[in-house]
Amino acid sequence: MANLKVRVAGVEFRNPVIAASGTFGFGREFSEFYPLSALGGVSCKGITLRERPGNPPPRIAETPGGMLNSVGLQNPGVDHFIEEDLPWLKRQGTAVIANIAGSTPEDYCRVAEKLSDTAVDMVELNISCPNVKQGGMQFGTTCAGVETVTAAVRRHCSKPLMVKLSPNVSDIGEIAAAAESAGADALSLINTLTGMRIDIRTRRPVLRNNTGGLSGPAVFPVAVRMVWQAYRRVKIPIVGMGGVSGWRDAAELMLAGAAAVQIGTVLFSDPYAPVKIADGLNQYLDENKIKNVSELTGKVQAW
Amino acid sequence: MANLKVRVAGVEFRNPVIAASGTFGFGREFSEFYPLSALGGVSCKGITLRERPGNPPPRIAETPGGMLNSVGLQNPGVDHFIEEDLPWLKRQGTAVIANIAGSTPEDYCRVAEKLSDTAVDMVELNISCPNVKQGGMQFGTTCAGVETVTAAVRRHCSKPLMVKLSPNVSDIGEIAAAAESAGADALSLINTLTGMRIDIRTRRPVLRNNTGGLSGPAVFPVAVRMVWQAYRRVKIPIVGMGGVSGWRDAAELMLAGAAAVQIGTVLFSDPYAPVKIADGLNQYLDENKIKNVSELTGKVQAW
Amino acid sequence: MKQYDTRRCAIRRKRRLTGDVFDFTVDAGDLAGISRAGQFAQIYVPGKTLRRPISICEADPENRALRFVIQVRGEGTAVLAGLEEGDSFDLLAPLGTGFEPGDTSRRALFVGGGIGVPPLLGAAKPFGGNAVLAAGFRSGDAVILKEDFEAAGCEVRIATDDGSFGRRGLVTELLGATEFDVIFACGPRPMLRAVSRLADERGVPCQVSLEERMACGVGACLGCAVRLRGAAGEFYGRVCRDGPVFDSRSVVWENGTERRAASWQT
Amino acid sequence: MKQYDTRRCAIRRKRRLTGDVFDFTVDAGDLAGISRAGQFAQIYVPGKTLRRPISICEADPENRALRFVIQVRGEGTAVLAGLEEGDSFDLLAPLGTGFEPGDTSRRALFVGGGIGVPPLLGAAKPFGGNAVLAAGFRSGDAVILKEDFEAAGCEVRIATDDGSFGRRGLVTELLGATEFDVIFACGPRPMLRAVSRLADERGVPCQVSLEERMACGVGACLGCAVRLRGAAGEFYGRVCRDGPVFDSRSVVWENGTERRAASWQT
Ligand SMILES: Cc1cc2nc3c(=O)[nH]c(=O)nc-3n(C[C@H](O)[C@H](O)[C@H](O)COP(=O)(O)OP(=O)(O)OC[C@H]3O[C@@H](n4cnc5c(N)ncnc54)[C@H](O)[C@@H]3O)c2cc1C
Ligand SMILES: Cc1cc2nc3c(=O)[nH]c(=O)nc-3n(C[C@H](O)[C@H](O)[C@H](O)COP(=O)(O)OP(=O)(O)OC[C@H]3O[C@@H](n4cnc5c(N)ncnc54)[C@H](O)[C@@H]3O)c2cc1C
Ligand SMILES: Cc1cc2nc3c(=O)[nH]c(=O)nc-3n(C[C@H](O)[C@H](O)[C@H](O)COP(=O)(O)O)c2cc1C
Ligand SMILES: Cc1cc2nc3c(=O)[nH]c(=O)nc-3n(C[C@H](O)[C@H](O)[C@H](O)COP(=O)(O)O)c2cc1C
Ligand code: FES
Ligand code: FES
Repeated sequence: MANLKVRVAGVEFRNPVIAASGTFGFGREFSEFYPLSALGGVSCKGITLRERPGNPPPRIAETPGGMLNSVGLQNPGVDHFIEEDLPWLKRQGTAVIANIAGSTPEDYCRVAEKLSDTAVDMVELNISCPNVKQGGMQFGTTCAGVETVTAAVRRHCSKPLMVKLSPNVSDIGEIAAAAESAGADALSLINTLTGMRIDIRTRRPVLRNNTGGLSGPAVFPVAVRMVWQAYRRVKIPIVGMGGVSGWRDAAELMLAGAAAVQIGTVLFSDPYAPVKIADGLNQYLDENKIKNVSELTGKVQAW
Repeated sequence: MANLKVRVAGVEFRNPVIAASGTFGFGREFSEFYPLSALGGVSCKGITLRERPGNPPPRIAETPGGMLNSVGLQNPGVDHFIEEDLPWLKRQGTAVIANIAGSTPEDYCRVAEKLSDTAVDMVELNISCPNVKQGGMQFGTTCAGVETVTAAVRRHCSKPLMVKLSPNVSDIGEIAAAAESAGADALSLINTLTGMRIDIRTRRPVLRNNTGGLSGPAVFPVAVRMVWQAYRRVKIPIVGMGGVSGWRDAAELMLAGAAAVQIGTVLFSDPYAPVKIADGLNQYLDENKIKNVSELTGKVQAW
Repeated sequence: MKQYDTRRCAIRRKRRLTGDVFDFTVDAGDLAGISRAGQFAQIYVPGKTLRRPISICEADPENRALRFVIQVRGEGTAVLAGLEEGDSFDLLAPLGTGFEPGDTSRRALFVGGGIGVPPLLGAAKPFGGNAVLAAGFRSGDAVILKEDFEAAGCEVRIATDDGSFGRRGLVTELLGATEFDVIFACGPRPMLRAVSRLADERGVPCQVSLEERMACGVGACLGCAVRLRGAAGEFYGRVCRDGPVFDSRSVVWENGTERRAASWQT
Repeated sequence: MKQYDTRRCAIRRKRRLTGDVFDFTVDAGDLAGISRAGQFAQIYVPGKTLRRPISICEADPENRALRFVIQVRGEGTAVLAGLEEGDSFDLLAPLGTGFEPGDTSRRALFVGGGIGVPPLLGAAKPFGGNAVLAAGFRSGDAVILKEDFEAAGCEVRIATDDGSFGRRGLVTELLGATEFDVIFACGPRPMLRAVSRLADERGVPCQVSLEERMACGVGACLGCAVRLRGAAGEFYGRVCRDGPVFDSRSVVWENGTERRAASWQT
């Protein structure tokens, strides 16, 4: 039995398979399927300073090999999270990552501050959500934006700070370096690519928000490329995600440079995917006589 | 029988289905299947000033709902194109688009100049090819780059000039506006998103070039979004592409703002796709009593 | 046992009801015992990113079976409809709230539109002769499950868009002076809104089953939002978990989502 | 008629040759008449972006049939191997150059490695007793088509990696002092390179069939590049159109593409 434990910015995960923010809620629903301790960690639905209603429906569209969502950060606010959701989640025996979002750097900072006094294991700064009008993506698509928010939050956050990057950029390496230099302890990528579908019968965008975030297997090659490019630019650990649907994909992202992976969309077709991916990795490591899963990280041999 | 004719920057296409650059060579191979006059037009493999060898193999990788290529502008050079390929192609009864690429603005200009004296119907400026080290994508990912090359080529090109945009950018609208203001007569988008795959057995990137361009159905929602965003920013016509695999997709891209569509990757699973797409559009128009296919362009009703 | 789970379920029986509507009975094991009418299953479609939500038409715990009636509406339902006896469905079920029949000696009105009729069957059966089904279809050849409701003792009234069967017009025009104590409805949103108004006018409770595009199906992703009215004001609830069956008074009917054509007309 | 075309071809006969190798005979209509050994088909795999290149093992114009021998190597070949008699292949064929047998009274050496053996069969048959097949496999239970070559009158010599059948070792070690006038080879690149050297040493012509990842299959996309030596220097040719069968002297063997393990070992 190989060692599946990984450490990211000082936080220990029992295995490198983490539920991706927004796809797993606060864990309660999926805990009907298996104990959450089967996962390395859970990244919670994006949390904001105050409760947010989210975008009007429809919020979901299917695309070839993927899906669009325009949920738009519907969440009960950080106080509710700390009082109602976190205590339960902390008892489940898995690492808890609080994914946070905001419209202004000040918002982000206040959320981070509040979380600093809780049992949250890590804070994931979502500067890349394409589904909110104010804030969100624009912070994530320029180096200056990334630096500003990261540096500000860094000063208010006593937890390990992971910055989640948007793939809607020309040079992810540059953005990754900006986050690192502004004080990020880790990076996670990729968030969703912006996409759109139109119903040709009604001539209306399928999503009420017109555009939404693309996730699922379709984006996997973009995720591998970006993790690889970021890995070569920064020294801090990277949590990779985007279209992982089996243990092979997880191994591929780790070879590209990921210390751990998050999985989202695949949960919708197979809620047991995280368990299968952890098992698959374990078997793969045993068969190849690799003792620690962390030995995979960054081991791609580029041409 | 509906009218499938479209005009893009003064060039008439018998129907809005054009073969995408690099997927159709110079048309000879596919002319074994059907007369090329079944197509609205053919965009030729990217042409450079001098012959180029292209990248070492492997150049192809499959991805969920798509593929990567790293062909890298292998082509016989513009003189060879003009002497050997163009005369044959011009006899096939379809519009001929010369897709051109280069490492410096001067290269682009000389190629455009040479093509200005030929029977080519349109020049498509590829400032977005991710598979060449020099030039290529960097021109396509900043407004300044796009403006520089477009303006320079504009001065040397007497043919209608279509600028082909890269999707590897944060704000396609801005880039589209830059190309328009620098003198483009039309835009085409999207070129490929940069991606990567790794063989977990050999721990090598599948492509010898490490990264490659992602195309196929996987990118379709990104194409729809970008065509829509570009359409709202510019007045010049847009030729849409990226993952079109049937007439419904073609109609969707047109509703988003495309005056015509190019199709590439679908040719590899179904060489007859362009014929089927043109037929499908025709039937759809008839059933919905739409007289001209061009009535679809930009008719999405955003929320 | 788990509240819901995934299961590979062999198709025991398949019947074609109309040109594009198919009736499947599947071996669902213990899932049948915990399922009730109005709940739904997320059915996996090979090659698709998202499962497809399909209502449980009837649950038969004794035979460990579930019944689904599926209309072909796009690529996913076409794949499902193409499966044959011996093939299987990969279900995630039972999901969501079901209908709450309550006191079955009440006079119950069931209102269904098109493919909205099947989820009502399991709920109507216990009412037997106390139930009236008012169902609307595109045309006569789209009528489904009439015999099933009749066999359960329910009175069946049918309206069609083209008048080729039953009365021509809207399903709400079938009611006349009929009196009832409770309404259960499933169908296109404009129909549900009309039924909801009727319930308000008559002052009877009304349970409506809503549709929305779904991802997780279990309440985690917030993909399937529906505008609801709560104690603290309006908010987005989840069709998959808080519904799909809602008290009609908790639903905010005018919120710009009235964009969909009646589903039996598509 | 067209030089190549797409065709839906019913599977007439399917046989399992080893654990992961399947032998298909399909109804190919007039495509059979224009196909020859060494050419290949691009076979469509439902749900996949790219077709899979598979060699034509034998063409039987009289019976309008083509034979394919397919090894499961990944998802695509697994889908194809799962198809049954009555199902069909969607072929784009015949593609590329085939072997050029030339004068069949010459003593011909056929060298095959693993799944590289099938494309040699059609080419070897006309040579009958003048042909020697030297074939390498992973182990005894991976040996395929031995009887087919023997039935054609060819002499068959076999090497296996583990010595469980025939000689232990490399296929090139099977040759000893055997004399021959021409070589035809198909298999992993290191094997082909060794065979090519042998041909150079002996001064005999040698035709090799190469593999590369393909997209269009017809020569348009330049996806399937192979480094070739031409009059004007080295250049990238297309395996799908300029090959897959090449004169071994036109292939540039050392160009950094020697990265693949021998294919029968994967
Ligand atoms: C709670 C619930 C119960 C349902 N019960 C039944 C039933 O018993 N029988 C039946 O035939 N149909 C039922 N439907 C509708 C059924 O889910 C859709 O017809 C089906 O999802 C369409 O999938 P498709 O791939 O054929 O269409 P496509 O249009 O190709 O689907 C594209 C995407 O949109 C989603 N989608 C499209 N239409 C709907 C819709 N009306 N509701 C929700 N998602 C949709 C699909 O699930 C998919 O994710 C139900 C829907 C819901 C929400
Ligand atoms: C000219 C030619 C003739 C061939 N003849 C035969 C034959 O007769 N019988 C047989 O079993 N196999 C043959 N092959 C190999 C066969 O094409 C591959 O095993 C197959 O494509 C693998 O597909 P997959 O989906 O199973 O594997 P995956 O690894 O999942 O495929 C991923 C992608 O890589 C490509 N790929 C993977 N391996 C190869 C390969 N070795 N060559 C080319 N593309 C590859 C696939 O086509 C696909 O695009 C031939 C290959 C070529 C080029
Ligand atoms: C329905 C849905 C909601 C999401 N919500 C969030 C969110 O609140 N915060 C965030 O950082 N990412 C969010 N994401 C992005 C995912 O965390 C992840 O980055 C992305 O989906 C790519 O991974 P996948 O392909 O495995 O799903 C959401 C994704 C989906 C599909
Ligand atoms: C094999 C291949 C080669 C390509 N070569 C070129 C090229 O030379 N010039 C260019 O502008 N685009 C090139 N492209 C990009 C296509 O023209 C098109 O923009 C892209 O593939 C998206 O469309 P699709 O999804 O329909 O293939 C190439 C694409 C492929 C798949
Ligand atoms: S579908 Fe995920 S919350 Fe309803
Ligand atoms: S596969 Fe397209 S040129 Fe060979």
